[in-house]
Amino acid sequence: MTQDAKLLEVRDIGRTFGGLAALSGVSLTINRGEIYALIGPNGAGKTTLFNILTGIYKPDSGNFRLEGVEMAGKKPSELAKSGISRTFQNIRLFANMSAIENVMVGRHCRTRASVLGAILGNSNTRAEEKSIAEMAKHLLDYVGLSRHAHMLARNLSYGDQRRLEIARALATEPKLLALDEPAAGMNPLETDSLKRLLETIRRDGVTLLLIEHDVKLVMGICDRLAVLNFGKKIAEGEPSQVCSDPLVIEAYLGAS
Amino acid sequence: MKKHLKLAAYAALLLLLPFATGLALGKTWVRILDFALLYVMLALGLNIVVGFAGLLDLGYVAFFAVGAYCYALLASPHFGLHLPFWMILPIGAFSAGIFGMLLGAPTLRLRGDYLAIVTLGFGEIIRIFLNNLDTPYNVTGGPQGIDLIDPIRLGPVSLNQPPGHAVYSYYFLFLLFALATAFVSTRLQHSRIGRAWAAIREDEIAAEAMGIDTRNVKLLAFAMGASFGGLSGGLFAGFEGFVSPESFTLTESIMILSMVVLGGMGHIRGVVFGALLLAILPEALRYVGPLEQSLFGKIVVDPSGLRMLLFGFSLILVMLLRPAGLWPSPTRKRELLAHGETAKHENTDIYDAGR
Amino acid sequence: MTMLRPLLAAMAAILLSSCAKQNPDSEFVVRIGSVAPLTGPQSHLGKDNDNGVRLAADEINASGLVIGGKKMRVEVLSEDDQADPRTATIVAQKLVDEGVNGIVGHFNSGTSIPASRIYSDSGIPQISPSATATTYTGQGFETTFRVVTNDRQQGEALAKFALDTLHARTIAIIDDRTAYGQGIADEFEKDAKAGGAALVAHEFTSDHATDFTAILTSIKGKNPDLVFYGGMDAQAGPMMKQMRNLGMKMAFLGADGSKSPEFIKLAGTAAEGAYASAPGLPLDKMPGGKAFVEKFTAKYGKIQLYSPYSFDATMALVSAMKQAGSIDPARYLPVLARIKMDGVTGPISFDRKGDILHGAVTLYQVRNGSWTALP
Amino acid sequence: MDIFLQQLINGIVLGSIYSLVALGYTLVYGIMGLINFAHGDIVMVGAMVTLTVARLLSDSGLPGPLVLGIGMLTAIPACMAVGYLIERIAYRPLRNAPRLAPLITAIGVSILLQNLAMMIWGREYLSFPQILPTRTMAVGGASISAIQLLIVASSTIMMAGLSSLIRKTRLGNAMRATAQNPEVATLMGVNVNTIISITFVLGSALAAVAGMMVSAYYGIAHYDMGFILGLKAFTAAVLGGIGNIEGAMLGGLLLGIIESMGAGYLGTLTGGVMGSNYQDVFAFFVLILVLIFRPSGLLGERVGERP
Repeated sequence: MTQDAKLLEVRDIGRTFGGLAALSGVSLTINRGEIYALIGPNGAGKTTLFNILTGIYKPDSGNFRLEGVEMAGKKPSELAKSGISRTFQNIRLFANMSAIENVMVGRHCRTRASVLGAILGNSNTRAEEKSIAEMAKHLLDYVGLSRHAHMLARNLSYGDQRRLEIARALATEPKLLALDEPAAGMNPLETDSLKRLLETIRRDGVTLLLIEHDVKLVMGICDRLAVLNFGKKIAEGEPSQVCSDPLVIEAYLGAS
Repeated sequence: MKKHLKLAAYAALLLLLPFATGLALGKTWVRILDFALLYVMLALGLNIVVGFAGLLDLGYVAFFAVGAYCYALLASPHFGLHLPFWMILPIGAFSAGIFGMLLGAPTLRLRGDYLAIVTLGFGEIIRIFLNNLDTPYNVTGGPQGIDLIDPIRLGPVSLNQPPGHAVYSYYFLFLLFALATAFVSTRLQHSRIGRAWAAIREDEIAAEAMGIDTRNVKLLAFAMGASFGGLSGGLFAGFEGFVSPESFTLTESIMILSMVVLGGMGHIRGVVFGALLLAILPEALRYVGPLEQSLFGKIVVDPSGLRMLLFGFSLILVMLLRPAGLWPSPTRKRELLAHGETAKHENTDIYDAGR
Repeated sequence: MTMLRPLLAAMAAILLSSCAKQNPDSEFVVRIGSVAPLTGPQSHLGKDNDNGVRLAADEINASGLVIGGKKMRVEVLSEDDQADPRTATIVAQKLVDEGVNGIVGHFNSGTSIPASRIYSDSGIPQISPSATATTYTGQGFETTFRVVTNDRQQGEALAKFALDTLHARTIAIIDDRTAYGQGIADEFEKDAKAGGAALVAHEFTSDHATDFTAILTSIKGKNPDLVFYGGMDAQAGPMMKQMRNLGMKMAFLGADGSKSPEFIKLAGTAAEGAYASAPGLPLDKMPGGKAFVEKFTAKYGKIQLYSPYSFDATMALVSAMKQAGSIDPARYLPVLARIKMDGVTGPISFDRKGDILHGAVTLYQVRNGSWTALP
Repeated sequence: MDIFLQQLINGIVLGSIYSLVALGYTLVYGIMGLINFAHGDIVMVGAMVTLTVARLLSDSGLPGPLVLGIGMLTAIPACMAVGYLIERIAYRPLRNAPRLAPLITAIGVSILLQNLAMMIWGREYLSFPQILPTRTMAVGGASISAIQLLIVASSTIMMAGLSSLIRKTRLGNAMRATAQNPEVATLMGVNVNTIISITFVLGSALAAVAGMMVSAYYGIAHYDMGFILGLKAFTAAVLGGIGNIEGAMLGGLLLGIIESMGAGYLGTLTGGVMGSNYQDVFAFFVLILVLIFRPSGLLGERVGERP
């Protein structure tokens, strides 16, 4: 393990769809323990980059490393195992499993019980199962959902579903937690408590990457951010710096 | 204490059932019970694929066939091999599992409906091969099948002895296996693996993002389901003493699927109930023929047609009215009744490539 | 479980009523089980078999039956095996449960074989009127018999006809990959080859197929003197038609599965000149043929195929019982194995395996739209 | 050479039949994303109705083609009604249900249609009265009959007609919009329910024509004739690129030719190890290969997997 400050290094990522360049030459670095945000107008390539970092798309060019290990081209499940976990913009919970079961699924890649173990129910498996359940309970408590542990995910309120998705992602013990518009559709009250949750998560040692439209939330919470426009990175830095960048202002005004 | 009493009552019921049935209705019905237990195993196996993992398999009977032929080839005069059943059954289950993975591998990336067609085709392919592998070397006996298959023996005792009472001994053997299958199913469902299957059924992309290797987990579902099928195929061959490709048609696959759907996909008790119902009901329909004969003097509605009508209707009506089956599991019920996000119309670029 | 209750009640009611019927004088009743596919695609043939058994039973009862000094009555228990091997074992078990004294059936080889183990286990004699696969009697069971010539015997006769009468030197064979079609085709192939004919093609189809143009064209390219088809009429008819449409003028020979009025209907005008064999003598040449046809048609309409055989099988069972003076299978089985009697279809006696001795095979040709026996 | 030519003709005729049936699959799949398992059985209904009419009229002295025409005109509305009912009763209520549900009802409908047909028309193979001339023409040593030509011609015409219907008419526009995105189509004023019903009814009419052709050509009809035919046709549709009208035609022809050539030559090529006994397997092998290597089919662009 390097004690390098750099957690994720993205280099020269490019990706085209049917001849259209969605991303070209994007490079950025996320440091350990920070909250990093990715913003930009619609169609700027944020989601494409996000999907590449979580393994849904393969990049056409460029690569990215997590703790110095090459990650480009890996499957989503492998990325999750390596320590990149995510949430979805349009919540994708296992709707008909209970909240706690959702979180337990997140433990999959950190546990190892085999079919044989499951059938025999030996002491290792039982112990593991117990630890899965305990960890899941703990995480539900952590995001403030312990009251609803046995409710079906589909029956939770919108804000709670967002929290559950975060708890599920945390169950994979990520080094980098990638959140796709976590505040979308939330009222100010919910957004506020989300902000507190994200800060807690960061405090507990997880690096955060978020894509967000809510510029106010982003500016208020992130340590650094990058701005994408037309598939290119047009600015990167601390919120105050980026805010005053003329290119950024133009991109946002031009887009709206 | 109450739980123990209940358990004892169930055990007594299962132990006495064949004798009560034999006395009241004759050994025919004990034989029907025997087959019903085989169907319970088959339905539970298919339930792993369809109910747990949400993968529609229309060629499931192929695995039943693989198990049956394994037994037939390894314990009959056909090759002069006479291995004991405790060796053959695992071989049969294992081979069926391998076939399950072979089927699964090319279909992993496919959507549900493609998967259904491919599995259907796969079932037919297996049957056609069984039917034709008598040339150039006689491997499967071709359409003639394989006869004189050894009965199952426990040590020196053949279950076919004494001849008239085989149905009872097989009942207990099959019961044992069916209970084991149900037990294994239950354990699997409530394990890390079972949760992974459920996650895939619910949302494959989210499952993958949570670190579940969907490919392996799906293959595992195919393999597990198939090996249950192979196991019951082996038992079938030992019980019947004769196998031929005629026993492994698409109709059987559909019948097993109907059992799973009717009982309640993913709910073990429901599936067992569905299997028993659909294994026993058609036999009861057998009495409709003579009844019609005596009432109308002729067969008005062909009972075997009636049986298929029953399957057809049960598939449609259950899906329309009780999509979670007659005996649904509490969670699955809510899901299937629900309308919305899981089944967004996936748009298809249909007309013309050149638009 | 609540759904099952009315069902079980209904079943019990039916069972009780049937028990009530047979109880009073049960020791004076000879129960003959008659098994065939009474439903399903082969039901017309299965029904035909069943009617043969019923006609025999009626005749025996009308003339009075005395076995071992007691007046008796034959009762026929008909069962439907749906031509399905698994169902066959269930109905076999059912008949054994009901205490049948003998079995006439099953119709198909694929059902007769698995069922034979159950009858053999219970020591109940089984005579199939129509199962022709050699394996049926080759299992070593003492209780299995048949009154119809097997594939071996029929294949031999077919080959002899093809070589000696039709003078075919080059032969193409098609079979439908069913137990029946493949069985007869293989036996024919063996004997035809042994007789010196050259097999130029062996093609295959299925019992659901309707398009045979590809295999026929392939055969056309090899221009054999004769095309032999092992399979049923439903395929043979359209096949014949497509053959003629493709301009193939060689002779067409089928076995008993093709020799039906249905074949002529399906092939239309193309049927003219086709050959097929059938086990046994033609009805009008059978010793009791004329009388049988009259009686049968008066009661059940047209004879399909094997009803004379199921009639004879029933008669053979009952004669053996009469001679043994007992309806106990263990007592009359040895008598049945040695029986010598004249049936409608000819003399009935069995060889060591239970196959009919001196089974005749007759060849037919379609002439003026109907099957005509060749001398 | 004439044998090869004959096999090619056999393949094209068989393939045209597959194409005819495949058009129906592709049409319905294109709009609803549903494999209508019962489509093959609607073909069977078409065949049975035509056959019934033809039998009734066969002694009337009317010329053969006219009888066939009347049969077809009866079969088309009958099949349309069946198709409409199926869609209304078995599929529409499940439009928003999970994917598995309509697939399972589709299988149920297929079984139901077969068994109802069996009860109405019986279990026997029914022979189609010989009302068309059986005269054949010789083309370079191979023979081809009038009905074979008719089959090839009509499947081409149907494909062309369907293709221009979808490209050029208002209805076609609405269908394309529905296929693209039913919600947006609704916003644009398209009545999605009506469009889906029309699609179904249209597909069923095509099935009726296919049924008429098949039964007249082979001279035979049977209650379970539709299932295998449907499977093969579905394979053809997937091969060509499901949802693509021209693809259905191409896939059908290819599959027909593959089957004919396979049955005709595989035995010789493999020295008798594999021959025409595997004829029914070819389609499934083709299907599996296509799905592995080119899930979008030959003419399709979309990848046939979940996004």
